[in-house]
Amino acid sequence: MSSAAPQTIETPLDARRLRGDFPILAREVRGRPLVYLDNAATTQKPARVIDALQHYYTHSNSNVHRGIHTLADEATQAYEATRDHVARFIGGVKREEVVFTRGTTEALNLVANHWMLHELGPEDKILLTEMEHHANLVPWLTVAKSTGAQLIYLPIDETYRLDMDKLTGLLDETVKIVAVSHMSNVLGTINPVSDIAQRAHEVGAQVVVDAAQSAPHLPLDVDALGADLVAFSAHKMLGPTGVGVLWGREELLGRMEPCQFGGEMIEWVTYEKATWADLPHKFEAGTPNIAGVAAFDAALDYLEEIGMEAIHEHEVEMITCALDRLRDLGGIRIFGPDTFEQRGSALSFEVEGIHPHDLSTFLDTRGVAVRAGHHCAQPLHRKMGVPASTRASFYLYNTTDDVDSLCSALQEAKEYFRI
Amino acid sequence: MSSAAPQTIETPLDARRLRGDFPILAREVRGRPLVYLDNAATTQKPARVIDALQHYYTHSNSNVHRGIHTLADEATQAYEATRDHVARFIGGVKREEVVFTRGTTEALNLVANHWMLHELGPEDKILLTEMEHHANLVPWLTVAKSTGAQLIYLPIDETYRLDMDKLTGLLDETVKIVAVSHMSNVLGTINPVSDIAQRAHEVGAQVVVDAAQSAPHLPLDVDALGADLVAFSAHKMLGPTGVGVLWGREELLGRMEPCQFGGEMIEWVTYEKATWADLPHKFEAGTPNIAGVAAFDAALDYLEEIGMEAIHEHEVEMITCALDRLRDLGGIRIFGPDTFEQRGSALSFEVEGIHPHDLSTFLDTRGVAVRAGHHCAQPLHRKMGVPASTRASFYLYNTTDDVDSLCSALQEAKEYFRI
Amino acid sequence: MNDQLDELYRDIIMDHYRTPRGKVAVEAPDVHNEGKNPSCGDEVEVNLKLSDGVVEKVGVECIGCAISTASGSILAELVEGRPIEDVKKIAEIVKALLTTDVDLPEDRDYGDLEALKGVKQFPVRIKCALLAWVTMIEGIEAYERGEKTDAVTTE
Amino acid sequence: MNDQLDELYRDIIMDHYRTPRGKVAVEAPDVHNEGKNPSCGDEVEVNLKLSDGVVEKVGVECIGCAISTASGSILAELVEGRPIEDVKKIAEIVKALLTTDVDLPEDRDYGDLEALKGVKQFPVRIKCALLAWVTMIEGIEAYERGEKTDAVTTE
Ligand SMILES: Cc1ncc(COP(=O)(O)O)c(C=O)c1O
Ligand SMILES: Cc1ncc(COP(=O)(O)O)c(C=O)c1O
Repeated sequence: MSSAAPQTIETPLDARRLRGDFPILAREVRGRPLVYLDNAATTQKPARVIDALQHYYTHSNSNVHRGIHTLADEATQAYEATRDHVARFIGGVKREEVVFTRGTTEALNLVANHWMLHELGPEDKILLTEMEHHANLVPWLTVAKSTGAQLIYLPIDETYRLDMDKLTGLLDETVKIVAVSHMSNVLGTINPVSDIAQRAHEVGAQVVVDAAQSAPHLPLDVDALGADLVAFSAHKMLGPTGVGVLWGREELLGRMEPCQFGGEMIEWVTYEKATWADLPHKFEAGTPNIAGVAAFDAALDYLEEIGMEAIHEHEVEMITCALDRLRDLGGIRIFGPDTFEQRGSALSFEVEGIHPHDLSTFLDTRGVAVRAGHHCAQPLHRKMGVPASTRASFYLYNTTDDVDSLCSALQEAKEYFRI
Repeated sequence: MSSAAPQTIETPLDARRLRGDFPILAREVRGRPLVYLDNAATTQKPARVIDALQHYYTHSNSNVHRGIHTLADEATQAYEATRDHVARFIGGVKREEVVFTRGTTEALNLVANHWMLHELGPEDKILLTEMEHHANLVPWLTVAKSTGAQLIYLPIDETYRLDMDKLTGLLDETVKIVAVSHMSNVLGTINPVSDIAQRAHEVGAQVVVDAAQSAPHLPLDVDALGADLVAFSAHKMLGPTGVGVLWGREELLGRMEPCQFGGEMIEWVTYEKATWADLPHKFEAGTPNIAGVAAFDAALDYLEEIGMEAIHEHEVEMITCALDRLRDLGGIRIFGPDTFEQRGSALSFEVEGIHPHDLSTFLDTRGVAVRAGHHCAQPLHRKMGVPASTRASFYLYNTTDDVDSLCSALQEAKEYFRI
Repeated sequence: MNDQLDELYRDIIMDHYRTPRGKVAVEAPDVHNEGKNPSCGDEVEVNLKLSDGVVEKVGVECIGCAISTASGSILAELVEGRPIEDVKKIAEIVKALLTTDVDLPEDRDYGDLEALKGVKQFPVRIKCALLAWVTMIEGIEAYERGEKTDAVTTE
Repeated sequence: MNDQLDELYRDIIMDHYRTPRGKVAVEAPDVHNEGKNPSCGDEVEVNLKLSDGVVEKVGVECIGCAISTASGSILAELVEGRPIEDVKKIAEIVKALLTTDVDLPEDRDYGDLEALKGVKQFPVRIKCALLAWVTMIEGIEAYERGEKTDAVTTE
């Protein structure tokens, strides 16, 4: 049951060897070996993470915080150890600033619904970008609707990057919140968040960063980034489903109202009133996803052993190769920067004449798992001029063989649909 | 890795045999075999549930709903199959009425914060009972504060049951919500919810039932109960942490505002506005705890094979035995009904002269895991006249041997502390 | 693997996809409805002109994949000229064909409907094949209740 | 197992628990603070009367377990008559004793503090032993800032 002892892996990472750590990669799909290229949606889990779940349930399962017995203590230690680990992983922040949520979506909603709802008015503006995921868009639409605040958007240019020249015209003292994704889940664009944050702070705005796509793929130092609040999901970085993180500066989290009420998050309750516990517990009402949080620790270990720099370098290699090969194929339109600079490994494209659904179904029969649709970014797709696109997204266990499989399946698809 | 084929188990259930299905029960604590009596906090998991998690991550892990490829389909099927299963388990309701949450706390908060907040005013009343868990109390305190609605409490009598005679005086047309726990996590009392619901409906109130302690221990038919909204947690019924259920009548859920905004829950989004998806998706924004929900299916299977009637009968046997033995010990005050009628297996008590923390630490050195504290029911404890109590709570894998271990450890404690 | 694919993308389907029937404007339609598949972005608009309980004219406008477009096109071909009660029965038959194990009844000719059978091998695509039909049915029901229609979704 | 238990519940601890010192009212205290341990219901009230920077009188009122009560009682005994700066140092030493591997320094007599060492074997009980000390320290800090105190929690 126990996984192999941690190995130190040399940079550049050896994806072929790492694959062995991921049991699911050995499976077949419709009679073909699985080629998993849907990593921006969710990633696969190394045996170590799966074992950690099993270990938790076979050794320490108990409710946290409230118990004096040994199991309760072990469960609490496991849960809180991950909080310490996350605090280190994102650049060495205070453990009290790390709040566990279900995922990025819950974290961003917490920020929007339970903080900005109380601090914004009709004279205020919220600045987003045109490439936001619904999770960093719809909560703000709702906040804008109930507070009367105005939403404004930093546009993207024809290279699928933020048009930074436009920032000056948009940023002034009326902007209270700048909410921006660190890396686009559709375009792969890595945004210059620290620039944006600096300029936002100059006008007194707070900076909320959707790091769902960057935390898994880039070294993340929330302080260096200049962020005030950051959200990401464990399941997109080798961890279990149902676990996410909201990091926020202590002072800001302190001002936010709790979003749920129940056990753990209260200090004192009578039949007439209640007072809230300290950070981070005031945001963690009820029994959390204890096993998931405990196992997330193993995912962070794994990422750290490989090194986030090495992971990013590997992905740059993948994306460079994929961009070249797709260009060679012809008849393919790429949505996103067409070079590897400031670019992650989410790669959306259109094969002229084949609808993304039909393409995705075809690729599936070749064992190749990609995503087809709007990837929870409908407005961006309207801007791109298509209702849907196909997205391949790579991670540390993908190899250039996977790029080959993708490209030859695309070639076959073109022939099959007689394009 | 795979668990044994399901066996049909005769009533009464054979707890000694079932223990073999729960790997953690084989462990030792401080050199003694674990005697796990903290089931009201969370329950242990059968190998089958742990295997289901592992199976999910080694075979079908993918994001749900949005994908066309085989893995995405398998993950979606697994996730949605549990929804169907829950719908059957609680009496055969519509699958659209089953919403997955993180747990009871999130489910009850959803009801209080996202529904009643918009429907209550200063002339309205919310009726709770004096025995509510913080999860079914603090959200209502908050709603009362922001709407001006008044909280009123159905008291408990000296037998630790609801004083039903008082109900008539409290219920009138100004009461809009009756929120009541089906079974108390402190007293073990099973409340006459269907009576209450009938009378609540007569005055036009809606009935919210906290079934966190009943769903694991009693047959549950939400319709027969007369409930309008029901909440419970998977982790208290052999399932994984981080999964809960809100069931609600379609008409009511339809009226509730979504509580989080992001992927999955939207129908259509532009940069200016969004429309919500249909039930149940409008309440399930973002990537859910897919693995947890998928594995919850295995827990429901297990419970159904044993039979909820058989589980309740077994617990009646346990509690009858425990009540007898504790009485014989002497010097013990029991908080809760002292007979097995309309009573579940959560058993709180005080050993005169020993503080619950000290007692719990002592029991832990004997391998006996109980809970000490206020069990997230501070106001109830004030009513009981103690700041804290000790709670033993039984489940299907506990035997009379466990009752023996508890009682002899209590006897030892009395000697150790020279009471 | 191409066997299952070929079942899905039969020549008939690809023909309907490339030259969809019913791509016409219907003036002052009696039944009008729009449907969306939010998770993938498919959209369809169905318009029916009735006369004495019979579908006189059909307009189907699809933005979507081969399957949803072909299914809408087959709908247009099959529905025109039929009594509305009959149209509802056919829609039921399409649902059954796509979501259960039953085959098409042999009572009469169902045009190219048979060609949609291959979708069953690809469960995630069933909603594509259903979109136009569900949209039409909800439009008819709203018409019968005398209501305007909301947008429909298949998910 | 009784070895570890005996280390926790030494006779000294049980004696402090049964007859806690400092259970006195302090009139017009300079330092006043209340602490709670929300997860288990422990409560403590600490009052200090100062005179020329020296603790003249100590009042400690505990509702809690043997460990938190004994710890409060040891505090009362140890703190009375000491300069406030000294009291702060002792509180730091108690924290270190309970949460790290260091022992009591040998520079002087720490009364019954030594008896709290056994708590380390039972990590979940450390917050019980700390409650009175944290409450006192936050009370002193508030006093020094010239503020009224909020309730304190150990968790
Ligand atoms: C009666 C009752 N209600 C609500 C809850 C809260 O459940 P959860 O912590 O799983 O959200 C519990 C368990 O702690 C409970 O016993
Ligand atoms: C950029 C971005 N933001 C937010 C999310 C939402 O994350 P989750 O579904 O884990 O809440 C995602 C993933 O779907 C994403 O890619």
